Amino acid sequence: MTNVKTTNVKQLDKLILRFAGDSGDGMQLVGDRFSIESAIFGNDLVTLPDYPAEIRAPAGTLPGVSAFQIQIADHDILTPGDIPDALVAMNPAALKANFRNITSATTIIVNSDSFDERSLAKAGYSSNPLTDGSLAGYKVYEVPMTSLTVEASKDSGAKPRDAERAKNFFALGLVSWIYGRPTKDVLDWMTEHFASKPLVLEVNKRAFNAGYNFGETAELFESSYEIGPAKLPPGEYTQITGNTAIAWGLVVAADLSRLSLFLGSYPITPASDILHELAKHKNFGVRTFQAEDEISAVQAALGASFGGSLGVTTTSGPGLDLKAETIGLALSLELPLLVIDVQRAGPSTGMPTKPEQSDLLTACYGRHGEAPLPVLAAKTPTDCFDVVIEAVRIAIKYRTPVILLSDAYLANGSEPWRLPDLDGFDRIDPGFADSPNYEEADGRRVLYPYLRDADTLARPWVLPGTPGLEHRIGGLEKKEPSGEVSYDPINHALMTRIRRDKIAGIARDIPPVFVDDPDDGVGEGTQLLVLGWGSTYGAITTAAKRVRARGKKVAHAHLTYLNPFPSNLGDVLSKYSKVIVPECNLGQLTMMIRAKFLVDAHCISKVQGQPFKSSELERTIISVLDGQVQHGIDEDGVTR
Amino acid sequence: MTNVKTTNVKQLDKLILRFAGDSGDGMQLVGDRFSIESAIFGNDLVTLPDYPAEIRAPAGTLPGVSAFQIQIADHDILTPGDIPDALVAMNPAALKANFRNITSATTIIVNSDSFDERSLAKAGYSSNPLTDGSLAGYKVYEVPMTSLTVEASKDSGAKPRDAERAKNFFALGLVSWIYGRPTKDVLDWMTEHFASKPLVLEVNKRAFNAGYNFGETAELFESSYEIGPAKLPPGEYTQITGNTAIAWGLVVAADLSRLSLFLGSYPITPASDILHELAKHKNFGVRTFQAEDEISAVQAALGASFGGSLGVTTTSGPGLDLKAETIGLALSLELPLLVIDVQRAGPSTGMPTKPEQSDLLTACYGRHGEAPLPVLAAKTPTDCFDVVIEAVRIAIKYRTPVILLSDAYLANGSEPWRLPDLDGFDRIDPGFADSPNYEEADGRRVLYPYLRDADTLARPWVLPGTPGLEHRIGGLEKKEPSGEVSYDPINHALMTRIRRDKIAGIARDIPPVFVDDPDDGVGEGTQLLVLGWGSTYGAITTAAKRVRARGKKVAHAHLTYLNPFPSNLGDVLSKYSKVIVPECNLGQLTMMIRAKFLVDAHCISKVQGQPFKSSELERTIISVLDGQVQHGIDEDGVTR
Amino acid sequence: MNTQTTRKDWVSDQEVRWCPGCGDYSVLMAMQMMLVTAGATPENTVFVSGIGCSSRFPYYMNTYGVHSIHGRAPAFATGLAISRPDLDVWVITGDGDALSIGGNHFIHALRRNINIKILLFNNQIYGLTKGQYSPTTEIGHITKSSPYGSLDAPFNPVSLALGAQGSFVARTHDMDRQHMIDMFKRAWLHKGAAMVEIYQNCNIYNDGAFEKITAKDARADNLIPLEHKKPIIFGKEKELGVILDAADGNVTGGPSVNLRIAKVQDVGQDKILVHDETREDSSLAFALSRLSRGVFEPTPIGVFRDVSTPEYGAQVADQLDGVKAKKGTGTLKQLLRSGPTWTVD
Amino acid sequence: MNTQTTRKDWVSDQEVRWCPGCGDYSVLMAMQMMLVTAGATPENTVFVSGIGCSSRFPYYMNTYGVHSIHGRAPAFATGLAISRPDLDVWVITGDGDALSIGGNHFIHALRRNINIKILLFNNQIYGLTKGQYSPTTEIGHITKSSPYGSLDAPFNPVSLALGAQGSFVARTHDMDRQHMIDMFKRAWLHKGAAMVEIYQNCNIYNDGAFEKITAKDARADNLIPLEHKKPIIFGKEKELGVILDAADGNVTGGPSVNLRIAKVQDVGQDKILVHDETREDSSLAFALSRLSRGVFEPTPIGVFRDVSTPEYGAQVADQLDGVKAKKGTGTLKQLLRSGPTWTVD
Ligand SMILES: Cc1ncc(C[n+]2csc(CCOP(=O)(O)OP(=O)(O)O)c2C)c(N)n1
Ligand SMILES: Cc1ncc(C[n+]2csc(CCOP(=O)(O)OP(=O)(O)O)c2C)c(N)n1
Ligand code: SF4
Ligand code: SF4
Ligand SMILES: [Mg+2]
Ligand SMILES: [Mg+2]
Repeated sequence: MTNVKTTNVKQLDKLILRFAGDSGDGMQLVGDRFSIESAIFGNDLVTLPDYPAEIRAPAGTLPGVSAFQIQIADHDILTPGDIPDALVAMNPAALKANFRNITSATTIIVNSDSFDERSLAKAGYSSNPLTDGSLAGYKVYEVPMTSLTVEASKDSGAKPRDAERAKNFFALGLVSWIYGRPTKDVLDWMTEHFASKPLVLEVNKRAFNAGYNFGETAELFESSYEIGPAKLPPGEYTQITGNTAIAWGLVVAADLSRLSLFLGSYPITPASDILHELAKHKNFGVRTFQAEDEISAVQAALGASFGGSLGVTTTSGPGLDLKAETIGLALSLELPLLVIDVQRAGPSTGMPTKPEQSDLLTACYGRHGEAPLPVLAAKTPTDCFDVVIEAVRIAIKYRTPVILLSDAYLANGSEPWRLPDLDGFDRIDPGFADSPNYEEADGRRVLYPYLRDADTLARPWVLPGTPGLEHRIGGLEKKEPSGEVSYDPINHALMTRIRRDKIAGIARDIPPVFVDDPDDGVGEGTQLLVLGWGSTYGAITTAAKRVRARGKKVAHAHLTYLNPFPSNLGDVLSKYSKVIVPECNLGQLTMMIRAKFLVDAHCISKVQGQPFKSSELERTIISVLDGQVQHGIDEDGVTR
Repeated sequence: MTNVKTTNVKQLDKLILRFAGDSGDGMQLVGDRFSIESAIFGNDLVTLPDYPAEIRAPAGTLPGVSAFQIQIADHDILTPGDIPDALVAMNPAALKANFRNITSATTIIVNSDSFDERSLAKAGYSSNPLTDGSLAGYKVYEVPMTSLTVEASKDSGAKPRDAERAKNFFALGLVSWIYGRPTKDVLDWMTEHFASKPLVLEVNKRAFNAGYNFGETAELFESSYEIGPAKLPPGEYTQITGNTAIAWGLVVAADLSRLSLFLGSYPITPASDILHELAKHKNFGVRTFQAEDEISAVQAALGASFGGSLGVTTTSGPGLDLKAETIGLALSLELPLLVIDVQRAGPSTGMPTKPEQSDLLTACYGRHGEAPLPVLAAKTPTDCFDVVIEAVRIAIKYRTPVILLSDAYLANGSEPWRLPDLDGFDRIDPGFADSPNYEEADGRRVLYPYLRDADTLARPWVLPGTPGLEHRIGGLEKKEPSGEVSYDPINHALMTRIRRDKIAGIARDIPPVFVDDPDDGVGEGTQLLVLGWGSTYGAITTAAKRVRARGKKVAHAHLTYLNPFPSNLGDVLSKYSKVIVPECNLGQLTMMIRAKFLVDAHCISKVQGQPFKSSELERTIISVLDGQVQHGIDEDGVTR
Repeated sequence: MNTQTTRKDWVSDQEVRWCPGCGDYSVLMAMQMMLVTAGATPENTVFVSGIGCSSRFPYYMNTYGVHSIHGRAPAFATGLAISRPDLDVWVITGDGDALSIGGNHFIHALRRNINIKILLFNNQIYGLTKGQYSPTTEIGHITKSSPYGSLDAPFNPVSLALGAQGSFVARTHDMDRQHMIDMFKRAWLHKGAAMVEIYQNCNIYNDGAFEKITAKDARADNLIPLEHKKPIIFGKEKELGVILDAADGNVTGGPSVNLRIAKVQDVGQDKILVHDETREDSSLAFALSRLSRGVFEPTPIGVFRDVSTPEYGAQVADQLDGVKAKKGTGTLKQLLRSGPTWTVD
Repeated sequence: MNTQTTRKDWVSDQEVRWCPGCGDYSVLMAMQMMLVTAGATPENTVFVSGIGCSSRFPYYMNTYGVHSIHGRAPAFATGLAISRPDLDVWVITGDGDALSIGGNHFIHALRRNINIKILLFNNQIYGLTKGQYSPTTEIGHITKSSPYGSLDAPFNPVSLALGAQGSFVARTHDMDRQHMIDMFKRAWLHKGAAMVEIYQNCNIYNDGAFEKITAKDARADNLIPLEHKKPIIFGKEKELGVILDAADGNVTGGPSVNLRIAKVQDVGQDKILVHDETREDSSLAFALSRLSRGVFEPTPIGVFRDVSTPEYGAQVADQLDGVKAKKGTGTLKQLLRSGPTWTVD
């Protein structure tokens, strides 16, 4: 099957496509395939899986709907897009659940076979939206996908009930035709993936081809579309999710530091995939330990660090709570440790598969006592790779636990990634102590485990097994610099300040925050700074671009380092008369900024378990520039 | 023995006395007795026990020193005093460990028998301070307490080694004579306390009397002293520590709300005594459950709350970390729960017996997700009683977990307490739901567990066992107002804001913060506000009084409510050009104030595991008023 | 509500959201049926669960219910049961929830003999988090988190519960509704902590885990029913039985001493061990739990142990009453005067 | 340091801060003596502890040491032992530390057979927090937190460890240095998880807790020494022994079936059970742990179980090697190309 177009072909610069169906319908699978097709075709793209917490909620119900959104473009993009250009709805529930996300500009492609009375009722429709006029004004394509799929499988030997399950590939074939995707890679992948199940392979292939051909021949579609390849920097690319990027970054960081990687983890959505990915790479010497709980996971990682490994633990909010006491121990022991928190919507169990940025304050302050540590956040799926390496560098250099924040959006979202030149990364030197560092009054040379490097304030890291450097450390307060237990009041004050200063001093070792402000110094200068952190990066950048395209001025700065802040942040803030901070929480970075810099920063809040849309931010920025009261997206959403 | 004075008797308005000896020397015991003597005599007083974490560290060493400081006065006082007027040192280590706390104005009374070579060496003295001139300028009384005690026990039948152990009572007898204390109560208490051990009783009595008589007859002391009774409000008094006040407050709060009290707790210093005290009161129907860990303790308390009891859990820092996840569940379930954190010096195990105020931020923010809850702090040992009742009121009225912060200083410190008129307390109405609260479209009357009171936003609390109100709640996000599980984005945003607004709304239900500013509006008005919270109350109040006595103006406001803040706090802050915040941490309230009010508040920090001295604060306030750079006490302490 | 209930009275209005074919459905059904026959009342029944597929159970019961957090249900239930001895408190938990993160609360609830009934849905996998190995997964199992086979020796929940001194310990499976009903009823009747392990099929992530022993045609030869006061025999022809090997006089050491399976005809009917659930000494119950090395060879089901020992909540109540009787009910006036007092005029 | 050490080599420069008379001193001494005779090396030895009086132990050993947080030492040690199979990793813990807050890590470390040696200092009390009852305190004990007597049934650490499938389980006491040395040595030699319960006197908060069985003149009649391949006999005249009651043919039920103590002369020497530590089936070891109801009647000490099963850390290492052998050592180049890649020119 070649890519011959018999219909009118229109060029698009981008496409936002949303697949939606039942949890069991395989939407994530076809979304992934569509991404790969497009990536290999050369588009830039960003994906956003959006699935329920239940494994298979009852078929046909709203809670059971699983969706996958993807934006592909012929240019550099940073978000999965706001309003889908096309929605594929495999059943009434999928249509209903996603109706809030679309406008009349959205093309709707439905599996019309599934709009029977029972399914409509399950989705909570009292009448059929395809016929009751409620879709008037929408462009709707009704395609009997189930029956066409079954039809295609005739004589294949598959039972109709089994054949039906291939309807997601029918849908994929259809949209592949509509949007001019190459099909070879899908078919190759199928051949490999279903090699052991020839009948399934056959049925899926037939369904895919049937869908493709249906588009070609049905004369239902006025036109098909083409989205040309993006002009990306030359190089070798792969597609990667944030979770995979973290896993790979860890393997690379271990290599850069010549340490063994030890992951102690307890499964939790949306962090588990990091464990799964690392467990695959045993031939890299990676030890993954699935612990009995999060406390054991982080303790084991800390134990491994004590033994000279790169100790890492991965989790999400509820697990982070449980690790608090051990993180406090780690910073008292002053050992390297990396704690990765893939944030999800809270509080408590909350909405486990949905993203949120609401663990920032607990990452910074969620331990008893004065217990500061570095906190970093990744801003895109691919950025996870770089940030995790940076987090490891800091942990090792400063002998400290580091918290790295990701979230469900980065974790599961994917984008093309140009494979980095690994020689470009600096080695990370663990600098293990190999000899005593102190001479006692009586001339004995001994190890003082808390005698620090004058510059970094880091203490020696000693490999157990090294003769003559035996020492004992613990969570009780320690005498500076010998490390013995001490309850001396002045010593405690001193140690408390040293621990603070050590972390604060990292500000000297990190890059200044970059401000994206093309209008800096132009005319009256820019008045408004949008300050972001973490996964809002794509939406803010896109929104700022659009605002500027309207001839207005706005600056954007994005923080990777949440503690300590980059040393130029105060200066940056002082240059703008207005600062707004979009966050998927109720204003956590906002609070930290206000406290530290006494700047009247305002939070643009969205707490819906959904990332910001760039259009939302565009609207907000415009209204702030227009002098209107800024408010969060939620207020918007709730009241309209 | 009557209180006849043969020497010169001087009147004092106050006395600061410090007993110091080995952990095994019974210093806490005689400190307690001296307090009771003085309380019953009518003095106002405040005590400060100061003991090591080890049960019995090696005899004679510095880490083994246990001390007890008390201030008694003929007027209203609020702190155990700064620099002791008299130090009783039972051995060289006690002298050495406390030397930093005294000046040449301090009278030193030593047990000279203990200054032998071995003990001096153990304490780290290279020569005998009693003879090497290092105490020149100090008034030192050398009393051979051990030998006089043994002497006194002659013919009693006690072995000298056993008799020796009564030397603490010798010391008590001696200071009782010097400071004109009535002796009857001590002797009565002994008779009761040692009733079952007649020989011990005899030896202790003889030692006490010997000490008393030694003072009377030795002509060693130029004068004895009298500290007259304080003019306290009339009423019946007892002496009480903060931990006991919390325990009793809980029993009273349970009574006021007609609920059964359920304490789930896991032992931890310095909170354990609340468990011990409540365990005694089973005849009040108090259920104490010693759980396997802190997680189980708070879960059990929450389970009891679900069952309609007053669920309470008590802990200290490391335990608070462990409770974080459950506290998040409690606020998602919206059930009453009281979490009491008796703060100690951190991070990690830190200095377990020493006070600190460093759990404020984790109390406010130490949970994943947006998880706000009310936080209160007690300011004096007796205030613990009132605040715990208030915390219970809020927890019940708003169906929310509440965190109450105390600390090791309040927990173990004691002061006289006028027994309150219990009729003066308002009843607390749990207001259990007794019928459905919602009518479905089909006319069925049902319970919506998240249908809220319009005013408080509190949801119904239902007693299991009530027919027809069966319902299910959990940690997943809930649909407003039915309480069903919901992953709807807009609903999550709504619920998140409702949870926030419910807690924020408590500001309408709490008193405005009081400002102690006698010079408000006088002349140019007061420029400097000292803002405090928790156990710094006594030291700040005393310091402010002294500053004013010097003719300078200073205002003092003290926060009981840390979240939400009293509604007038912003106004109060705006009235002063300078705000300083003394805290036993690195600036936790300071940060919250700066973030919320954009006020350039500065922290006066002391992180020594020791409460502020009023003299330290007096000095600091003066230097701030004099326009000098303010800095924390630690910097002072470390550099001098 | 004190009248007889029907199953409908126990069914909540929430749509059940387990995967089609999940073993959890049959457990739910068995529980609802049991509660009807037992004469329990919805308003006095509370289901407390942790997190996991199985832990969604409370939503589907028209009783009081709490879906708490991962692993902590026994602790929550402990507070509830101690403070409300009038309620029937059930704990719903999975193999991960109960034995991984919640292992400590599990053993402590059993040790203390808290009056809660723990239903442990053992599917030998983490269902809700999409298929990692659990503390009961067999060695070598390939899962998402053990792509090269898991190395961890699995717990035997019955052995662990007996090691923790559980006063009631039983096992059943999701393919036999009547057996489940019987076990749940027995748990319900027991005063104190009861633990029922349920072999439950997760058809998505660990399908057929128990098939070798619970499939219709495998049962007779692979399930060893334990029945009080009855000889422990099984097999299609009841031809196999459990014997105490030492009965042959072999007490001089060697690995074979203790329980083993023998042909009845080889050893004689009178050598077959007669089951006694009520033995105070849990050693034989423990030995029965060690009889099978996993769910691939003959495995006992039924009540391993059911001994009557004082229930914790009742003892707490007794202690309160005892102290009240001795000291009189406390009054606040007394409380505030526990220490020395004095009067200032 | 590969030369023979002396005790001094194992003594750190820290002053020991236990109460005078505390049983911990003798454990410390026994450990130091054992390490000398065993030929261990300080630099390859790590002591990891939790929180409690006993957990101060690492400070006093001139080895690597970590005084971690309450209850979590086995988890810390697990990470250390898995990543550093070359080290001797000891866990020092108390009855509260190991069995109360740390119960879960304790049972999981045993189940997984992590190569750590757990010394459980059981003084049946919380020492460091000044005397509350612990999970091993006898029922009815009056403590700070149980002024009217504790209600909680105590764990038997040996039973619990066996329920968790510990591959090495032993018991000793602080009054018998040589026995301690023997047990520590055995633990040291064992590959995998070893648990040694030490009855330890806390002379401040629970003085004499074990006196009834460990006092010099009580031992012969109240300690039942378990020795491999030897008949289990004790008593001043070796007149008592442990028999398997079923050996008398009593298998028809009733509470008396199983182990019990009998007079040797009544039953005959040949009926006395011969101890076998190496039985794969832990049932008899478990039965031995249930023989005494508490430390007031004859109680077995010694090695209950010592079976050789694969050690976790070694298996992890083997799996890494296996995958490397099969797939080749991973290179970063390969890693980044795990998924489909394409080239943009
Ligand atoms: C503190 C915490 N850690 C991890 C999780 C993620 N989690 C939810 S359920 C579960 C395991 C479920 O397994 P199991 O208890 O066997 O229940 P099943 O789903 O198999 O019924 C895990 C790890 C969580 N919700 N909370
Ligand atoms: C998280 C936490 N909870 C509680 C404590 C307080 N704590 C310290 S040691 C201890 C118990 C000690 O008992 P055990 O383990 O038996 O040791 P022992 O002192 O008797 O040797 C407790 C409850 C703590 N340090 N950390
Ligand atoms: S994943 Fe498994 S256990 Fe969970 S609902 Fe589906 S079939 Fe049942
Ligand atoms: S309190 Fe007990 S266990 Fe702790 S050191 Fe003292 S005697 Fe030993
Ligand atoms: Mg499971
Ligand atoms: Mg103990």
